[in-house]
Amino acid sequence: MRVRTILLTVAAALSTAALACFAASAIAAPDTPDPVADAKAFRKYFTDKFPKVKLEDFVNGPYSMNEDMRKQWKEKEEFPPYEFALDAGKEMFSKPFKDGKTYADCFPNGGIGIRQNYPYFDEKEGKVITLELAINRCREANGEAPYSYVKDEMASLTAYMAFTSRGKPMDIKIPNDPRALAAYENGKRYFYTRRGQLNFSCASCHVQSAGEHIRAEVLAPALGIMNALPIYRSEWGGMGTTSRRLVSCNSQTRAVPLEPQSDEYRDVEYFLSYVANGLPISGPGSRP
Amino acid sequence: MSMIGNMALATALLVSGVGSALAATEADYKAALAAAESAEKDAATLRNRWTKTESTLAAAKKAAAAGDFDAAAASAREAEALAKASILQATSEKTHWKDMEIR
Amino acid sequence: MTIDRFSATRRLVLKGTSAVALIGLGVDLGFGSAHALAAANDKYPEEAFKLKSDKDAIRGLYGKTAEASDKVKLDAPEIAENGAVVPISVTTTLANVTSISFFASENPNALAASYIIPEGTLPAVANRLKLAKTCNVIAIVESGGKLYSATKEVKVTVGGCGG
Amino acid sequence: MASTIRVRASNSGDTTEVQALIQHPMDSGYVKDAKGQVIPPHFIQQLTFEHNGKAVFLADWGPAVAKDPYVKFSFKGAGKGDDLKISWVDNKGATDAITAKIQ
Repeated sequence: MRVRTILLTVAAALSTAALACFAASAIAAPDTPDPVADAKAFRKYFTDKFPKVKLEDFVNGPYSMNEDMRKQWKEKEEFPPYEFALDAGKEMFSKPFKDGKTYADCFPNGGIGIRQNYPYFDEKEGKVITLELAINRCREANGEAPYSYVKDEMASLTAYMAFTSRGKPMDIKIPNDPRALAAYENGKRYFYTRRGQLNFSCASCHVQSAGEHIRAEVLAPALGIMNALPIYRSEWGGMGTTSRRLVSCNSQTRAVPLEPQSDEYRDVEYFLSYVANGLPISGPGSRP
Repeated sequence: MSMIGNMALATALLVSGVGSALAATEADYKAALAAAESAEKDAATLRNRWTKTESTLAAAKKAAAAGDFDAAAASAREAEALAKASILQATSEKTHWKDMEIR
Repeated sequence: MTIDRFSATRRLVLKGTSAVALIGLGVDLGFGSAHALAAANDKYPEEAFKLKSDKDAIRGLYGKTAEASDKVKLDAPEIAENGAVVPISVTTTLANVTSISFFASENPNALAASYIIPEGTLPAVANRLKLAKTCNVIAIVESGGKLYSATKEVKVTVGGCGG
Repeated sequence: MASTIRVRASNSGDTTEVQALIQHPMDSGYVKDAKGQVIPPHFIQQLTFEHNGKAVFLADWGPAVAKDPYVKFSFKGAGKGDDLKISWVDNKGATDAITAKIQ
């Protein structure tokens, strides 16, 4: 029993000391979130840090940061391995449900060229709705079983829908609704919160160390990081959804992942997409 | 600034490694496991569990099943320390997330 | 049965095909027999693929050794973004080339791929290989019955920051 | 069933550039699945390209060729509208073939 008490007192003493010294230095940040100012500052951080990278190129992640990686990417883009997932997605998209309807009936503009508007804040439900969630809601509304958020079917479908929006600027709206602002802030908090035994936040890698190597991989900048999703990863040998990417990032920092499409994941996608407004959709992307 | 946060966590983990001298009995193991699982439950409510805690808990149960209560109790204690560290991380990050925020 | 072609070209080209669309007829001619009409030694080099080291595999495949030549241009990345898909290609100015092969020194079996270049086919190949770990990638070109090689080290490591 | 072979063959002057992408797992036999079982080797061994009944390119592949394999080469002596027959056979004896038009 003695061990535990020593442990607790030492840890507690250290953290109170730490807290004390922070209190002095923390500037009284304004409490009401200001997404417009955040987005401007977010973009400025990356354009200042990487002046040679063209704004719209940030969406190409590691390939906007490293020439050797970019060359390998360009060679694969000649005839990308995600062709098969794209074709499968297109076929699935037009295959009617048992009740005769198709995805086109669920989505504005028949689901074509609309990926840049996702995720959006649903004022009736008071929650963020991502493209993956909307697809499963459409399936359930038409008597079909929902797809897994981390498996091939969802990846192929979202790949096809992303492909129909390629080049269109990300266009995420935050309606004048305190719950929308709260969701945005919740996403921002998740993005900067350290987690897992490695004690990393998303920002530790994608803001502080963007462009640097972590083993063989080059870390993608956070600006526009959602624009390329879903991604075909050589690591996975297949197309992976946004949910799968977030879950695998969590486990890499040794944090236990949450349920796919949990509020935190939906909100962080909302935050990251909003601050990338104006940057082009480049999904489906291919990555290491 | 984040260095101090890291040190707090590192100490929490280091100290947890110290094993107790006497051979642990099944009762010791059960008590240690209960404490660890309760701490991990708190970490879960903060939605901030660590995979390392989960694997250490599993190792504790595996050792216990094999009858090695010494190792089982030690793993359970380590799991509890890890769970507490993850709780500490979650509570400290409630304010510290702003440290790295781009403004 | 036409296959609706999806041509994903340069990253940000707007929708619509700019590369050459192609209508595959997808006709299967019941192609049963071995490639009777293919070029000379078209038999699958089973043994060579089983040999371990690149030296043995080169000798096993061609029965001779190669000399390095700057006329063999091997293009491979410094650091492979992922060992599972490494774009590697070779071109050469050597004359009457009959075969091109790729070897990876640290793979379980060095011989990765071998190509027969019949008369009238240009001596250049691009492909995507798997590399187990950091290794020497060796391209071999058989020209006029002699073997010429180019070698480049490609660094390969596990991705991610640690699960 | 849609073909596993995607081909782009474009001709300019006397040279035809051919790119092929094939849907195939190319399992090497060195990888384990989630349950720890070794996935048996399953890879394309020979890929043949023929024009007017004559082989213009023949690939002998081992397990070190990447999944959904890709190859690019060029050859002389064909014109726009000619047929290009592509066929592969893997170590399990499975095959697929397609005849494509050179653009």
